[in-house]
Amino acid sequence: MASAISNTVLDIDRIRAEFPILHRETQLGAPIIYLDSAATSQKPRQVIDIMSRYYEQQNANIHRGIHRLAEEATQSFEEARNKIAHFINANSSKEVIFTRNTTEAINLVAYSWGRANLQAGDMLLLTEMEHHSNLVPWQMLAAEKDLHLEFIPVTDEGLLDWTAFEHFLLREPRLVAFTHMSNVLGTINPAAEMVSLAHQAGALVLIDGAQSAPHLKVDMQTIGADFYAFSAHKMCGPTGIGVLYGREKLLASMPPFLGGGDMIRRVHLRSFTPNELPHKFEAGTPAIAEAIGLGAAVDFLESVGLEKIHQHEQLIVSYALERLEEIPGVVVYGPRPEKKGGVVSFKLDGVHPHDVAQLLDTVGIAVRAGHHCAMPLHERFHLPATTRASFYLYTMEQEIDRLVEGLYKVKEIFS
Amino acid sequence: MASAISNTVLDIDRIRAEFPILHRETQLGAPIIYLDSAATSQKPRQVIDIMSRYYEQQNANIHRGIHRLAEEATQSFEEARNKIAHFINANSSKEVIFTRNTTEAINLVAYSWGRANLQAGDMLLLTEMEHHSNLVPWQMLAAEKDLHLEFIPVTDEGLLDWTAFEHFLLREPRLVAFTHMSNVLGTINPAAEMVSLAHQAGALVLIDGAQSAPHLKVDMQTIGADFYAFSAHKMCGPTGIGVLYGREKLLASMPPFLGGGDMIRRVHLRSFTPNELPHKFEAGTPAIAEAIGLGAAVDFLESVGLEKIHQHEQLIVSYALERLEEIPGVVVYGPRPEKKGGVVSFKLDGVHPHDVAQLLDTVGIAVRAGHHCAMPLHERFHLPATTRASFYLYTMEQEIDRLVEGLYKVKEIFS
Amino acid sequence: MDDLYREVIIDRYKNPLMRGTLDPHDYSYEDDNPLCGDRIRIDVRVDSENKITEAAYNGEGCAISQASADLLVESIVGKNLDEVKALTKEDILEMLGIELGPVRLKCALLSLKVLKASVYGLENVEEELT
Amino acid sequence: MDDLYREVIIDRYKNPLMRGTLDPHDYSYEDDNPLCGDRIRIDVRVDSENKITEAAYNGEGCAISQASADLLVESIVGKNLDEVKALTKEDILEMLGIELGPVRLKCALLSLKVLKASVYGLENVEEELT
Ligand SMILES: Cc1ncc(COP(=O)(O)O)c(C=O)c1O
Ligand SMILES: Cc1ncc(COP(=O)(O)O)c(C=O)c1O
Repeated sequence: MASAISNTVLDIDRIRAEFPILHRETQLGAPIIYLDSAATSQKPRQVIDIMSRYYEQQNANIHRGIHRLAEEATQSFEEARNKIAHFINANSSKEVIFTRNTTEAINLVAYSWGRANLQAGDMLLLTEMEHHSNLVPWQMLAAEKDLHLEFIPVTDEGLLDWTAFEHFLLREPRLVAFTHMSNVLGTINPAAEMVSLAHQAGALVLIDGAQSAPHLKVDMQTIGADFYAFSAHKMCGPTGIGVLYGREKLLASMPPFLGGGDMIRRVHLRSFTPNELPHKFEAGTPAIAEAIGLGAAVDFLESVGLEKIHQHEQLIVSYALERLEEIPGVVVYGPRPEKKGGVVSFKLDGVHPHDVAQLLDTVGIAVRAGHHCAMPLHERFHLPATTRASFYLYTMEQEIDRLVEGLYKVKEIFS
Repeated sequence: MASAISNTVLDIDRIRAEFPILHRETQLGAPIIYLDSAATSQKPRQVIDIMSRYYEQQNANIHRGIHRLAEEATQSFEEARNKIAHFINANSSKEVIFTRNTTEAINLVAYSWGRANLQAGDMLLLTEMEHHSNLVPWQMLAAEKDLHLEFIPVTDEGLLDWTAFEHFLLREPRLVAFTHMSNVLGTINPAAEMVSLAHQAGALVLIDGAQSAPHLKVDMQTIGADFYAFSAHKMCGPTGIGVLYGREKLLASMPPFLGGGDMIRRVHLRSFTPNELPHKFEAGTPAIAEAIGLGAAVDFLESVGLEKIHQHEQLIVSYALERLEEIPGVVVYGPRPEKKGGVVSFKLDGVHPHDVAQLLDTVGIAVRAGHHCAMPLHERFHLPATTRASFYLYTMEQEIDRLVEGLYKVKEIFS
Repeated sequence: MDDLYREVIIDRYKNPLMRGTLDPHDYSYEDDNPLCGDRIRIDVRVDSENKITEAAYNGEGCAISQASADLLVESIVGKNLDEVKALTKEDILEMLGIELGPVRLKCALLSLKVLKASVYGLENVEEELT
Repeated sequence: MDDLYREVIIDRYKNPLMRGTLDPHDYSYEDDNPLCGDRIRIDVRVDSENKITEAAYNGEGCAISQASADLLVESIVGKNLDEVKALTKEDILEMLGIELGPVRLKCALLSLKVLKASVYGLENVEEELT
């Protein structure tokens, strides 16, 4: 069934067999063509099942329990943390803090590190291609603390303006925060290089890894970031859980963020002593089943291989660019395939992206239309919105073909 | 199989049939006796299944999506919110904010309302029976803002000291924050009366409903609280999701807490406009599957009936008190059954609670031992720790009998 | 594929009947839907009995937002303001002749929201149209 | 039920051999496990070659924390400090003769943590014993 490109790197049928939703017949009598993985990925059977099994066999609250279920649950939960530490090559599982999602992870840094360490006049360096999750927390902090925000511009090609970056570094930002991969342009930023320059300039670095951790091998030792944030739901894992990686010393030096059970060592009526890492930053009952689900997702991704997933997506995105650009009136944003991941945002002349998405939906193709939580980037390109097709390890070239056919039909209807 | 008391109000076998974990054979060849529901409840089949089904058939990111999956997912998610609004009799589903758990809900209020509205010297009134989750956020805020914390004492019987409460109200606290039901003593505080007095004194009221929402019919119109917080995992729902109820006008007047996607209406590089309620307080991709799971939990609880659940637990807790108090050397803490829910904390002379819990575990009985995240309350009673047995709609009197037998054996071993 | 975007929507989008501005006007309001960048302005003239004598819209955005504005504005000429207040979501959907999911509903209803905000204030429309 | 709390644990808990304090002492440290309120203090005397000549513990808490302290303190008399540094979690578990879950492990290891903290500083023990 699957054809040449799709099978070059991965055994695509075998992979797709793991994802129940890809086989669900829609009202149209055929399975959905899901090209919206940058918003959230689909989930393989083993991730779904491990969470059901947890609730059916192990469910208990963790950490403080002595009975068997509590011990099993605690062990499964902490094993999941270890898997994630290993997945990103952290030095220790203490560097892996569970949050709800990327957004909360970034807010944690802004509230805890930011409020304790920044002063009026300090500069934070962001980029024009950030997701709102890596903008708004800093805007809120800047308003509170009277900080300067600066933004590395994005070139017409969809890359960061390197000269401007170096120029801003001369002004000694306290923090450089940028996305590893743009969720609109697909641009993969040279993270390790940027970290190294930023560190030379005396800044800490936070990387928004929401789009990279699912698709690339990310190695904390090679990249060298101080903080790295990502979400389970975009990497074959469940909703409700994300990760903040932070360097141990740095995390240890930071004040707590949320207060409550588990994050304390000792509590009196008027004072408390915080717990050790990672618990210091995990207040209240955590997302236990979800952590275990994320552990299974990481196992799944590693069993396929992140390098292979990336290679597969490179083939798919090259093919997609080639096919889309042959459609008259289509303009694709973002860099050439070598510099990007599996995300293609485009406009179709004379048709609003929402109309494109809706018409594609009527033929069973799921793409996203809008600003993709990156309004400033759309302003930069003078676009109210774009249509975005995004890919993952289960995307096949036939799906791209169907997308292209669909776009021809949309053109016809609006012609 | 089930006997007299257990079947007085509920069809206990039918209820237990819904909970897969209660039928799992342990290494001991018999199902576990789970007396740790105050830590987290077990989950009925329909809650587990609806989440699997979501991932297998509907999974998509919500709110911004035009394609079918995204619309279905959005609808399921918002329907869950409506169910919860109905469950607590809120005026509108805008008053239902999804958080990770009770702890995050309380922190949200401390960070957003607290930081915007409180000033040095302001007084917050808490109680000595609070869970750490309703202490530490206020301690952190008090340290930041230089606030006074005062605490309503707990009587020897385990009730709030009403004279002291009225006395403290004369000092015009800005906020009164208390637990609806103690997770250690089981005490059910007269919430509506306390709210009414606090309001008369000009204070806002936050209620920690972690132990009450699962076990009592809680009605926002009758109780009248300004904020009410609870966790799904204690009420037959999944981990990773909780609820902050807040009065609409109050929530609307509060600044955002976490910044990011979904909580905005508009974002520029240096500024943003917050979204409407409830989205203003839900930054980033929410716990979608978990919200749907909580919706199913609420359906389940309502199908059984909260009044019946409460009646059942009253019978079980009365029976448990009667049986435990007949054991020489056992001292039970907390008020008489009429004033408490299904929680019994006790000490057994000469045996540390951890030893009690561990020995009970060897005969398949799961209880909790420790300070139950209420260290100040344990200090109040001069106890390093207690052993706690806690009940829910699936608890049977035979399980209490087994607990009592177990305690006799523990005594024998330590005699 | 064509069912949804029935002739009328595409047709109104490409060849609107009511596009324009009225200057002077008795009522005017403009709003947008930041999610997709749809923007609609509606100008209205009324006579002494509050009957709408002329109306026009201007803006940009998706076919649904623009077609619904064109249809709505056409439909109100000759009505009085009380009748405008009584217009509902269902009236718009009926004119469009299609069913819509929650996101597109906002596109379809933007023009009604703008119209109501212009004639009786924004505070009164948020509730029902979002 | 009895397997786990083998004779030795209950016995040591009820009839400790090494309970007491040493005054003066060469090393002493006290710590607790806030989770359960276990508290252990260990006093140690050494000779000129850093060999432990006398040791005693004091404290309160669960049977496992107290029995493991009693067993540990007994075992170190006659050892030198380097041997103490080499003691591991496994040594304690072997003395107790039982397997333990993560929560109880903290009870069992509290005495080893206290001992190591007393003889070579707290910073060096956190890592392996928590
Ligand atoms: C009274 C009370 N408040 C707050 C909490 C905290 O709940 P969570 O851990 O779900 O945030 C609990 C349960 O642990 C509780 O019993
Ligand atoms: C680049 C980027 N950053 C942050 C986020 C936010 O992730 P979440 O919504 O899971 O917090 C996303 C996805 O929406 C993203 O693509």
